Amino acid sequence: MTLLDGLILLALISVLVTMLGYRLPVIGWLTSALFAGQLLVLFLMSGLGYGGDTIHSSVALSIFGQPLSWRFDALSWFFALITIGAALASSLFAAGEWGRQYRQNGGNPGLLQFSLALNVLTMLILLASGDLLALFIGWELVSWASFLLMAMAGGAAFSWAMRYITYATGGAMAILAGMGMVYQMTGSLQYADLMAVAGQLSQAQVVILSLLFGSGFAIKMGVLPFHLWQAGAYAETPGPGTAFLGSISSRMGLYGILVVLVQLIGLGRLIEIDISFTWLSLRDLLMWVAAITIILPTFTALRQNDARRLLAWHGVGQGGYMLLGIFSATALGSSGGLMHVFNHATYQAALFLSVYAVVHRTGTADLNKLGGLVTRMPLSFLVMLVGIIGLAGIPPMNGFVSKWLVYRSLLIEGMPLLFVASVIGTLGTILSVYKLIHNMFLGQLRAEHSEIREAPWSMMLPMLVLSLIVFITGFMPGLALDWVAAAQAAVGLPVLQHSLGGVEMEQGGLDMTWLVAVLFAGFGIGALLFYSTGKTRHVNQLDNYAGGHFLTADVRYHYSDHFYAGLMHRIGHWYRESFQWLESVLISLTGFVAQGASGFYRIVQPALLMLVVVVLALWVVR
Amino acid sequence: MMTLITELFLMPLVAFVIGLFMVLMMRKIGARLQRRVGPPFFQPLIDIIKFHSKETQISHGLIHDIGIIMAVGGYIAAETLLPVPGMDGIADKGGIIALTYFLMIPSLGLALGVGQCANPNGSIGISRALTAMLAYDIPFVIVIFGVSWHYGTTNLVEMVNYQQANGWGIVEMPILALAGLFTLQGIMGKQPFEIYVAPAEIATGPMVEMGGKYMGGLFIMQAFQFYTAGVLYTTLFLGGGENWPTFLMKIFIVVSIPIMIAYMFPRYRTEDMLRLMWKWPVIAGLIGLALVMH
Amino acid sequence: MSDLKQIPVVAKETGKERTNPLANVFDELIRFAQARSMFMLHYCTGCGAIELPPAMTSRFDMERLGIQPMVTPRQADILLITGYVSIKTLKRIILTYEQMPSPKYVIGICSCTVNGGMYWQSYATAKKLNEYLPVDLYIAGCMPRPEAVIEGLRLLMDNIKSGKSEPWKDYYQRYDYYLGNQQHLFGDDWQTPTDIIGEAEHFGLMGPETEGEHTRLLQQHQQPLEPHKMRLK
Amino acid sequence: MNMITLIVALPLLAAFLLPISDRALGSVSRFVGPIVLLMNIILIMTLWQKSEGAPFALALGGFRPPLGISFYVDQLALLFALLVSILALMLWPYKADTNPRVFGLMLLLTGAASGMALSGDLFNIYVFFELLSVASFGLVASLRTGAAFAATTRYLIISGFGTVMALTGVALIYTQTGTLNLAHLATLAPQQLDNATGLTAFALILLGIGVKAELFPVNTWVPEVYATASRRVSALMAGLVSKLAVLVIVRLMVLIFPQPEAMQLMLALGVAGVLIGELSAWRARDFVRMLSFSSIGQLGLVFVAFSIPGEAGILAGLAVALHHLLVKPALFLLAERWGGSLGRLEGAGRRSPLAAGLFVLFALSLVGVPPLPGFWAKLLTIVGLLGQAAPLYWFAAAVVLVATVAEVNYLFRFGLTLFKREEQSAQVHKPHARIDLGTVSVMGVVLLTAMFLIAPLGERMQTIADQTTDRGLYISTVLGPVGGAR
Repeated sequence: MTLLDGLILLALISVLVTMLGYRLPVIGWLTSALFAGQLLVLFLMSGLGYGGDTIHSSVALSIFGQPLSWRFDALSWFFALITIGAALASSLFAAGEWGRQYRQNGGNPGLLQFSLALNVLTMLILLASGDLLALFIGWELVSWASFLLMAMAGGAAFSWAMRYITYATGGAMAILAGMGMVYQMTGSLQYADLMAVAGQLSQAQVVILSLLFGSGFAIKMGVLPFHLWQAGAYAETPGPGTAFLGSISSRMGLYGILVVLVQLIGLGRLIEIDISFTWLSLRDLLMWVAAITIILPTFTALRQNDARRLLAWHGVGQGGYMLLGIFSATALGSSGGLMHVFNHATYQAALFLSVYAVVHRTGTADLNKLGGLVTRMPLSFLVMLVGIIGLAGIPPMNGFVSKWLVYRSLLIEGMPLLFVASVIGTLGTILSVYKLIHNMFLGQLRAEHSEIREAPWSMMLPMLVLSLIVFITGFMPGLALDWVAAAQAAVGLPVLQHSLGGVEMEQGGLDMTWLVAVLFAGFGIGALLFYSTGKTRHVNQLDNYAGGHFLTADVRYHYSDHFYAGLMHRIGHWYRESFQWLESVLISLTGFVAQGASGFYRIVQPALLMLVVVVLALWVVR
Repeated sequence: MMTLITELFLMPLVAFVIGLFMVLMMRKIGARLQRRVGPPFFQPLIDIIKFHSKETQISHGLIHDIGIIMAVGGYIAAETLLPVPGMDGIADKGGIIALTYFLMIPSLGLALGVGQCANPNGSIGISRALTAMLAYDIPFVIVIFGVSWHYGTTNLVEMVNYQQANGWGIVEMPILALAGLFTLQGIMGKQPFEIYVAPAEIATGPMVEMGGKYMGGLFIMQAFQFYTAGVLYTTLFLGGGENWPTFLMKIFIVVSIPIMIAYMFPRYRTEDMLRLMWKWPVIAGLIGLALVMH
Repeated sequence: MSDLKQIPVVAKETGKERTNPLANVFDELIRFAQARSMFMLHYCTGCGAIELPPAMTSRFDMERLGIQPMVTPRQADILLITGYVSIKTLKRIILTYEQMPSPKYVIGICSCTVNGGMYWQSYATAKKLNEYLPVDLYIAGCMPRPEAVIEGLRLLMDNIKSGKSEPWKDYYQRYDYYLGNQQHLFGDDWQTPTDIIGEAEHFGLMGPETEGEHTRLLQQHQQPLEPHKMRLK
Repeated sequence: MNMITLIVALPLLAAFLLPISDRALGSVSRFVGPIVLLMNIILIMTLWQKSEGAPFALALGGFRPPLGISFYVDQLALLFALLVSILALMLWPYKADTNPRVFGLMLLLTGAASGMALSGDLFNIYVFFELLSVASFGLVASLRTGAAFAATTRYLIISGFGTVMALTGVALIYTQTGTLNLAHLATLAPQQLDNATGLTAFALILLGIGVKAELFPVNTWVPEVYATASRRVSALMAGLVSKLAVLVIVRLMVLIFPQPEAMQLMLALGVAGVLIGELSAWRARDFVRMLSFSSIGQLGLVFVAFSIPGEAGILAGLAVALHHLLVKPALFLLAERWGGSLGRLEGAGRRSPLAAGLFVLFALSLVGVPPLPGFWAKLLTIVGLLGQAAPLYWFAAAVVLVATVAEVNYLFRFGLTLFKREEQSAQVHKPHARIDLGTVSVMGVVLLTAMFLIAPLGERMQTIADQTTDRGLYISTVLGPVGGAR
């Protein structure tokens, strides 16, 4: 039995324990402990993260003549680390008071823990897959496990989960078709065989394969034009589930893309293929898709009035950076893309958890019904602040480092428009996250929230740890870049030479350790200046300038709705909801055809039909 | 090492002093354009001292304080990323991209502080300021891309070296320089792009609840802001700092241009600013970029 | 109480006696800065406002004295009240004044602020501004010309420099008196969102007459306006 | 080996005797059927063990083929004969108030079905097919409601036409070759049936027998019949009867009509079936109708899978057919209590979680979620389809994949409806009968067992597929080595 077997066995045990003991009041703690155990096993395997040898599972099957095998390499380990970490944070968040309140409100925290454990198990199986068949099996398992998590809340979650699973099945079917083609080309579903023939495939074959696999995996990431399901489906999941899904679930699609498009087919093949009537290669096209995936969802997020939706839409948009980085196929860019997976998981989980901490206390995530909570939930505010700085990609948090790597590689590669597109995404993110933190934590505290308390420590702990990670990996990105470099080596991408502080390059590198140290020194001097002069007195929020108007507690003196009015004057009419329209047209068309199809069974006269059938059959046979 | 630490302390200090002169220059230029005498020589400093010597000051909470600390501290840190004659600081550790994002920290800090004030005028101001950032940063990053591509580096020190060896950037990429100048107007937040302040409408927006040392901090920040804008543009296009006299001349000239334009204009609405910024400087930037990259 | 000498002077606490010889220089510098950088909030209630633009613009140019217009009380040092003060307006003026950071100065321009001027017989006009606010300076006239305004500002400047212009402390130290007059005008349930007594306590500006019968009346019906302190529990 | 005739004879005999003996035996007659079926099962098992998987032929009455009537018993035939008995036993109308005539009809159906599986002679097949039809008419109408009669009438008319067409096809073959023994036909086919006439005959037989197999254009009876018949009968029809019809067609294709045109005709009809069936099911707002349409779509998939040339096709088809044979009856049994429009089923699953859980299990398998067996069936089909060069196959693969999306959508739309929190819903559904739920649970256990044993099962199916596609073996087994040598 190898360590990998041990890991998956432990994950399986977690699933069984949560399945059998879902009624236990301590199930949350138990699950957290089990996740911690999985994390421990993963640390025992940590040699992988620093360039160690692949660990194979001792389980191997052969079904219908197809060998199935499982193994862990550096990439799998990297993703597994994020997966289990996110699950541990979510599970811990749900274990204590959150779970109790959830149960009081008619929810089933045990089921949530079970879904989390199941998701982790399926993801580990996916990450461990050693051939295409195992990959597909893992993929489908992950899809359906996420479906369970998304649907478990009931109500509106059902329709979103339905939407998700419809898209996901479409994606899975595209992958299945791709697998069928691979089988037809190579006579096997082994990675090695596909890699061996990848060089000889015709261009048309490469295009079809990349589109099938690419779109199949991209659906899980919510890449345009398959993005409509994600935000709603994630937002409707019960709190910690959202954090888990938002931080890692959709990245499984990225894992698939990394394995199939990058490792097996090779980006080099994609770069060779030119698309007729354009200047683009297939790789460039995919990069543009990634860039549009950054922009449109980010600006959709800007319009959301629900904190959960807003963050979920950003999750879609951030996926674009990862793709953009990885498709750049350079050491810098791909390390940026890969590191962004880690970074995004950490800050997104922190953000979702802090939003749910607020929801836990106030009962709403509506950005127009909150405000001023910083005095009541300062730690949650701190977590969200760290999170939004990370999400917006501003130093000193880790999100900046990965985005910097992506920008830098675009700069070196000479892709100005993509560079601008990615910066536009970042700017949109800054706007949107400020709205988030302002409408929730800043501004006027509502009278009904004046007695609110900070979230309990069981919820604070994972949030604080996550935000600490966000900061530390921003301060010393080398910690995470080690793993990223190992993952790069595992999928055959050029490996990034890095230092603890970032990247040293002659043409302009990055040393976060210095930058952050100087930044905090600057803050220190600023604080010194500030606190050495003049005493201040903290006043009530109603002691405020209102043109001489007397503010009273019953008057709402707060700006939240239609936050970027000026911007929306300009770009508001650019939101055409074309994709929504396209989706509804597709549904209507299908409905129309289906109407005809079922009409066949309603109106056909049996005798006449048979006559027609006979005549037609004979005519065809002729 | 010691030199570096000395530089790290000296650079913000120099920036502050020069920034104060720039503020004075702005007010003087404004006064002269309006045929007034204008403020006395030490007026910017006196204002700051006055604000810091207020005896009763109100705070709206810890974040209000931290906002000002971040605004000032962030700029103090950012100044060490800008090479000046004889001092490179940590310019080689960040480069232009890091600097661009570094410059958002003070704004973010200010935005947080303003948010805690619980005054909708402030929030509106921030919303407009962020929108303005979205407006001018798009042409700005085009310029940054073109410049970095042209010099083959993001390291500001290298850029300066390149220009001192091969001639100024403004000669080699005049159109990008023009676009850069245009965006400078936005970056400095002067008229016609100061709808986010709009004193008569939203009572100076972000500054509405800022009194005493809070406002004093913002005055300091303004000095830094002018300095940063001038040095950045000079480093990108005007050959950076060879020696102090020419360097000072260059940065004061750079800053004076937007200021002179500013005092001749009323302000644009946010949406008009967006349209303007997304049209002309972007077109110019793209043309310049095409010329640089062709 | 229009005569400043009648105002009882609060003896400075002896413990705070400065021993550092540079301290006086420092104080001088601060007073100089305060005198040479006066940001004013002009509360334009009446016709006097029309004389301010010339004072600010190229003809007289206040800025060469370091005087600038500002728009919110938080940023301002001088409250310029330029005309008659109706009861309704007075409430806003008081609030605005209380929101300004000290040291702060009040200048009443035009006769109306001195004694009601031509609105003497009006039932809705507050006649003597210094009953409700500690006025530093009146600039009389109907209306005073810009030269007079500038002259008044210069006088204030000199007062500040020499440390004589401290009526803002009077507002804290004799708050009961001002509040009484305000209550007389606005009724017993008068209160502003600001908390003057708390402020005086916080900054050590309490005087013997800070609290009295009127402040007790205020405290009876005042809704507590405690600041929202950050708390973890 | 002659015991094999008993498999057919015993149920038939019991079926004819039962209505007569009913009065005399009283309630005992209710146990006759299950006992006969159990005997059948044991019989087949022992036979299988004895034959060790090797095929053997049996000439009835001692007339040697090609003259006499012959049975051909290979693993495929045995498998289906076994499944007939097992499924009939599972879906036996155990309800106390069942009309004894139904028992007779059930046994008749079983006997005829077993006969169809085992027959090695086209005419015999036709006869058993007719018998099967008659039995199914009776069963479908056994509820005796007006709607049931109307549906049966429709079914009758279409079936009648189908019979005529099949008979015409058989006649065409006979006129062309002068024989109806499959083995003999197999030897003659390459010379005499590889032409337009042969193809016509195939088309006619395909459509004729296809009526039972829910083949695309001749399946208009399906939704109404399944909606009106009792659920057990529907389950039997959808699960079993259709598969036997498919089995016959497959036998014919392997032995007599291996032309690509024949394959493609079947493929085209199968694709149309998938598309129309799944889309109609997507639109259906009633659980039973949804299942009926889904069944049409699934049968289309079976045809698509079987139309892949060679062993891969047989393997894939077999996998899909067996899987459907297990899943669809289970779903129909669940529909026993979950009739009516979807909206009225809100929260039904919360009251009977076991039933809802089973539904989810079967639905997951039906849409092909790995590692459930349905996935392997779908995988084999897709890989097989994409392995073909003809564009029609690729199109078929695309259709199957797209149809899967629709399938997921409608199945889980229903599945989630079951779990909705009902709001003072007046619709209190009766819980499932214990016997129904028990049967479905057993099926669920079988499904899960199959999931774990998929590797050995796959090997077993591979050997069956090998055997089935081996024409030479068939000919030599039936006609002896001499007759087989061409």
